[in-house]
Amino acid sequence: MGLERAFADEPAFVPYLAAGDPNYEDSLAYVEALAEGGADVIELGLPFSEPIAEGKTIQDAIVRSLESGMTPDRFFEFVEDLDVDVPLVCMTYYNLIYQYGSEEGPRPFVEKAADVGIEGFVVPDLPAEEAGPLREACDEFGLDLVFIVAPTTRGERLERMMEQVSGYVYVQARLGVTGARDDVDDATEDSLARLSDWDVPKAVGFGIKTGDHAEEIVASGADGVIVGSALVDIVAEGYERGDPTGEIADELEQLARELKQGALRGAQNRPQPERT
Amino acid sequence: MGLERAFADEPAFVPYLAAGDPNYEDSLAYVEALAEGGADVIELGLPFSEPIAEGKTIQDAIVRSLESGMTPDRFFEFVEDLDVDVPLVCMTYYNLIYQYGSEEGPRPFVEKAADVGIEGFVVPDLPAEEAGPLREACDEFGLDLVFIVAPTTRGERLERMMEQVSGYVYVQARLGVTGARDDVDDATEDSLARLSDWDVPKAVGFGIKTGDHAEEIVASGADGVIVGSALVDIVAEGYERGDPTGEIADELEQLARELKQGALRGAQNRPQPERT
Amino acid sequence: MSTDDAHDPKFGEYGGQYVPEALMPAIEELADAYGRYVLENEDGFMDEFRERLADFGGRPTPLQYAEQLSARYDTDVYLKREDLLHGGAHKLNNALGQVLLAKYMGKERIIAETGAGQHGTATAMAAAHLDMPCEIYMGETDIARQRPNVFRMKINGAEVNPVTVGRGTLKEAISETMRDWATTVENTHYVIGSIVGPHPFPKMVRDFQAVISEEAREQAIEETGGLPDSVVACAGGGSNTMGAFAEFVGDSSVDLVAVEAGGSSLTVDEAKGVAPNSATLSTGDEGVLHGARTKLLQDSDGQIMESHSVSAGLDYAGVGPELAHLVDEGRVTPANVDDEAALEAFHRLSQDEGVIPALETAHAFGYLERVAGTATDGRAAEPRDEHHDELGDTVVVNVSGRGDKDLETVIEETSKRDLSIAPDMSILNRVGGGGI
Amino acid sequence: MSTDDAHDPKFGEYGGQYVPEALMPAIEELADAYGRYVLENEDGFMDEFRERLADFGGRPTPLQYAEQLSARYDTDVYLKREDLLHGGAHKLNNALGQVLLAKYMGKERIIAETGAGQHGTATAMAAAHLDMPCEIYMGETDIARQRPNVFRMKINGAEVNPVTVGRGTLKEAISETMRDWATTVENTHYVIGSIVGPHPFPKMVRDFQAVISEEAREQAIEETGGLPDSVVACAGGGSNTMGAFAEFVGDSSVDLVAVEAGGSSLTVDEAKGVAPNSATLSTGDEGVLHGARTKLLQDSDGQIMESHSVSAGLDYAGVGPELAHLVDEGRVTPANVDDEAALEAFHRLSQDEGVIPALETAHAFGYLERVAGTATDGRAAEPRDEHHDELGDTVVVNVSGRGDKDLETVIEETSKRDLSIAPDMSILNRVGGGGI
Ligand SMILES: Cc1ncc(COP(=O)(O)O)c(C=O)c1O
Ligand SMILES: Cc1ncc(COP(=O)(O)O)c(C=O)c1O
Repeated sequence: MGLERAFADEPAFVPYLAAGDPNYEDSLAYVEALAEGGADVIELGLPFSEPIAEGKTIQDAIVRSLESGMTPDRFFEFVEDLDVDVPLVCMTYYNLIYQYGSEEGPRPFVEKAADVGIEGFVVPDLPAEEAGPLREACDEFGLDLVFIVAPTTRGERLERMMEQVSGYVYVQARLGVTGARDDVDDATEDSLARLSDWDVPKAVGFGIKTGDHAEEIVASGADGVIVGSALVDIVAEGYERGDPTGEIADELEQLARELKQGALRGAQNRPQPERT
Repeated sequence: MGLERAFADEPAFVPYLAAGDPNYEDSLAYVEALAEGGADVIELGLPFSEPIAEGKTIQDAIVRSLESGMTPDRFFEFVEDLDVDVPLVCMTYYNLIYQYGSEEGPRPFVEKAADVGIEGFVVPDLPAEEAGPLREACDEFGLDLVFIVAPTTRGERLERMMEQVSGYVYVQARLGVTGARDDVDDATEDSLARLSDWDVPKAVGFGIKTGDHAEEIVASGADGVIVGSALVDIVAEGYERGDPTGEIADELEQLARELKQGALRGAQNRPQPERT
Repeated sequence: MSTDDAHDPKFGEYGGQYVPEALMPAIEELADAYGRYVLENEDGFMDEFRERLADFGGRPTPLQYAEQLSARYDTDVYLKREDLLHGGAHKLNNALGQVLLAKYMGKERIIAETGAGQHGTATAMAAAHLDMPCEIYMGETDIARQRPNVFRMKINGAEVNPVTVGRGTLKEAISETMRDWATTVENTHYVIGSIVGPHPFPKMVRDFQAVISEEAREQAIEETGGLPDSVVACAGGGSNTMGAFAEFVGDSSVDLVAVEAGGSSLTVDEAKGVAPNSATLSTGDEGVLHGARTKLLQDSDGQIMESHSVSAGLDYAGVGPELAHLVDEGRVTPANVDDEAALEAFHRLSQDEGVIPALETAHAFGYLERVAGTATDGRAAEPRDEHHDELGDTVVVNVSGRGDKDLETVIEETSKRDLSIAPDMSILNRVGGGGI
Repeated sequence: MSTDDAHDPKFGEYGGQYVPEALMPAIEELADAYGRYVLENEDGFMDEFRERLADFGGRPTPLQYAEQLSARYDTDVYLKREDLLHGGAHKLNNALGQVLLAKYMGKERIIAETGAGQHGTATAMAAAHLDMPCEIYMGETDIARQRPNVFRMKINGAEVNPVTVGRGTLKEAISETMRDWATTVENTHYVIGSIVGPHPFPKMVRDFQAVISEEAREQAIEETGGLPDSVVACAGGGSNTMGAFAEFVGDSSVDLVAVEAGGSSLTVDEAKGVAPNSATLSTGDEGVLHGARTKLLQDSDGQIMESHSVSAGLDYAGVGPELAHLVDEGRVTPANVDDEAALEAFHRLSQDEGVIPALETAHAFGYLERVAGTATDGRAAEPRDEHHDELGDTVVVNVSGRGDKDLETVIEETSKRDLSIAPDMSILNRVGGGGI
């Protein structure tokens, strides 16, 4: 049922790229490379002009994508054009969802997303309190709605989120915004502990860069790892250097493989996971 | 007796130059040229750094003189070095008179001035109300104190001035500051009328430029004409052009002659002057 | 205001809390503090705030009768003189309130965004006054064109962090400050500069600014014996606007007019994503920006447009959700005044009343001229008859700030146009020297 | 003040009316008007003046307790906030008074001199407010270095007449304005900018500025329960100074300290006629300048020297005759603070209290630091013991103006020195852009 299936058998590797970065054609190749590299779910960013939750790496990716002409409609085409066999999640900001189509509210966007094969959403500026209409539309069209749990999320808010989440929960590994970092934060373990009785997969993101990070995260109990900035960096650097698309795609595929392998290693070191 | 003698027989021509403009030596020659040209009294300016009563022409002369090193002591030397046979009046601002010498107040300055042969003072920023100490010193050393009567001076103030004035009275032909102008002001006749019962000679100044002006002024009842800016202009222009000193001196002498002649003509057209 | 306000994040459909999850605990903590300290005056917070506004800020500000304008428009025009507040604009009311609140909340660090630099300087002053470390985010483009305000912030001891993303203007600076906050919520308070952002900011900033209308309402009654017929204020985010309106909202006889920047034109360029104006209330549609649902300048996809105005402080693609709501309800009348009319109004107020307004403020006076001035550009106006419909017999205009910060812009923009009212500035070319 | 004041041109030996004869009728007329309108409130002049000062000017200004400085100096420091007056300095008190008086006298035109431009802007504002044509004389050098103030005057509709004589600074501008007045006395009023010039200016300007100490005295009693032990003000011509002192002169328990510009050194260069300071009260001698006998910076011949200070508004070779008299009498203590200490005090007040003072004003705070600060330059001061002798337990400092006008100078002068307190301004180099 839905995105949960991607986490069922083994720890999932969930990469992120901004669709259309640095342009439509190359971006197709990059996303496909992630699938080749072993992605279990792919978070595809639909760029918004005011990405308040993103660090500099992803902001820059968003600017490149917007400048090469990405729009919601192009995004849907992009999804249709993608040749991958991995569940896709659309990551974007609420205003783009809200404005789409002639009718007010999120329904037209969700309908169209379902139509092209999107299976779920991550909307960083949509907290559970404001998510009612989107949750409804997702239910109507059978899509998942992923929420982000921050290190500071506790109590009532956590419960409200638990009621609405589906697919997986995005566990934010540290305070702040997206961006690859060199260490793994203690906050992760705390968060996983707080969520231990949730029956939805827990994917940890924010700052994961290497296979070893991924291993460590999964070892501490995560059902999956979300990796964005480290991959976007490869796109950005290749673009800066003017590398051929194929080379960049290879690099992405290689890092994807490393991350997936790390996650798998982590699962083996896990302190007695109770499988259901 | 004092400066009055210069007005006794015929209308007096009273030219002004800033001592030391544009330098000590040339200035000696220029002042001497005025004497040659027929000056009856010469007003010699001792330059002060804040000449609030002067127009641009004389301000500039003062700057040239100060820059070439003029000081009160140099001024007294200048007077001693002058080879003229005409009564000299020192025109300056009160602070220089007040500061001179070791003792406070105007006495040392007046003593020294008397010593070098100065016969009187014009002090544009010293109204009759503040003139007590200077008047006393002048009396002690036998010098005249000339006051300026403005077109706006009337009533009590006029009387206070009449009590203190000696030598001649300087009738300001118009409101404003010194500077050569092209017309003769009605204010002159009014002022002369107000002063008709004073028994001190009335010299009219401010803006007189040509022999015809001088003639007109004297014809309307003045006992003399005071001419400053028109003469300073000759010095300034010659200096700018780099003309030889002799040439400039000749020009000054020539204008002096014209002015003196004008004054004399004016006396002939006078409506029945009552001679005493 | 009621304590319910602390827990109700909405104004009709507008408002809300559209922020990253990491910020939610911070804005919940803030909403709680807002309820306790601001609404319930816990620990005497509001007393201390009002006292500091008086002693440090210079409140009350006068309500001045404007003789020349009153004659010109045949209507009694009163100026609410927020330009006399410390720092030169209404911005300090809010900045001082928030920095003090942060202190009560035990925060140890202040961050803020700024566009024109007015909110940044107000925050830097308040932080210096209350001995709090302070960092201000400011777009690189704005840093280059608002240097005096950058100097002032630095001189008050604040750090100024240049934002290099995008166009390097206000929009980007807000996003960047939110990012800092998302990393530092535990010890840091984000002082937002207008009635925008997620709840509780729009209500809290309004309450801090409401002192404007509290005073103005009392002063008007005292000086004129009754309520004014209308209150006019410029609107960027809308904080001076709601500050000037708040206490009059319940007075149904008082017309409230929010004057936005008409820029150079009301027509947008969808292809480029550029609006040559900032007339959000008149031309924007509903959407979500910087944490709130409100009216926005956006393209048909929902991407935020670049707004434009000769006055940097009005140059924002959003507007406070409460204003959006009051406009929809018909309680507030939106209006807009273009760059040229604002410049003219700037010169008129300066020459006729001896008050040099901020360019933002000048828009409010441009509105007076439009509805009550003459068609000709002569200075001795023949007032039109209909204007009493628009302004009534007594109008209060909020002078949200002083124009010292705008001198260079005004001179440059004036020189591009043929405004008969503009003074001859050629002396500045005749006598040499550097920039301002 | 008594009506005798109108007819007594002297303060002991100082004061008087040393002006060209052509001006005498004008200053007699003015002395008469001063007696009737100012001293006797004829036609309600003073009532209207006070009302306009409140509504247009923003009076009363607060007396603010300065928390950080009080802790630093272990003395209660209160700030009299004249920087909050419309225009940003105490200058408006006087300018508004004189322009209004000119109106009562039936004059039709206003002229004034200005150096730093503060008095010029205040006069231009007052003239615009009262609908009087206005011309300001300003030295060419000052026009080039005080451009923002030139802009403000022009924007308020005043003409600015460049003075090209001499060094083109304040001294020359005063002389030039006197020349204009000598030509136009009949319909023109000359608004002098400080307590200088011939009688009745020194008394009249003092009376217009005395509102500072009237308020401060009442506020101090209200806030502290008694009189302050000392009042400290900077002194150029001395108008903010006498304004801050006037009502305390009769309170013998209150020490009055006038702080002049020590410039770069107190040693004069007689040969060049240059004083690298403006410390007239401490180092000048008696003489006659601009219509009054007073203390002056002059060489042994009596030629006026060029004065120098980092703050243009203190850069004047004379001082008000009343201050000279009160210093001779021992009632006022003269002090001086050099450029560097003034700059430090500027930064200290800005960072510690969130009030950016004018550079003139900063001199008064430099005095506090000298007599009550520490020898080290650390910010957490260990107060010295002796300071209570100098300041007492409560000191009022007059914040004569705000520092916005001085930003460029401060940055330039700070960069020449090694001041540990100065903020790092390198952001302004990193991020490009033109002048201020
Ligand atoms: C003087 C002034 N008025 C108005 C504004 C607009 O802001 P708001 O609409 O929040 O009052 C600004 C913003 O910088 C401002 O500086
Ligand atoms: C802010 C400020 N303070 C002080 C002064 C000095 O003038 P006074 O000594 O007359 O107060 C000036 C003069 O421009 C000034 O602008």
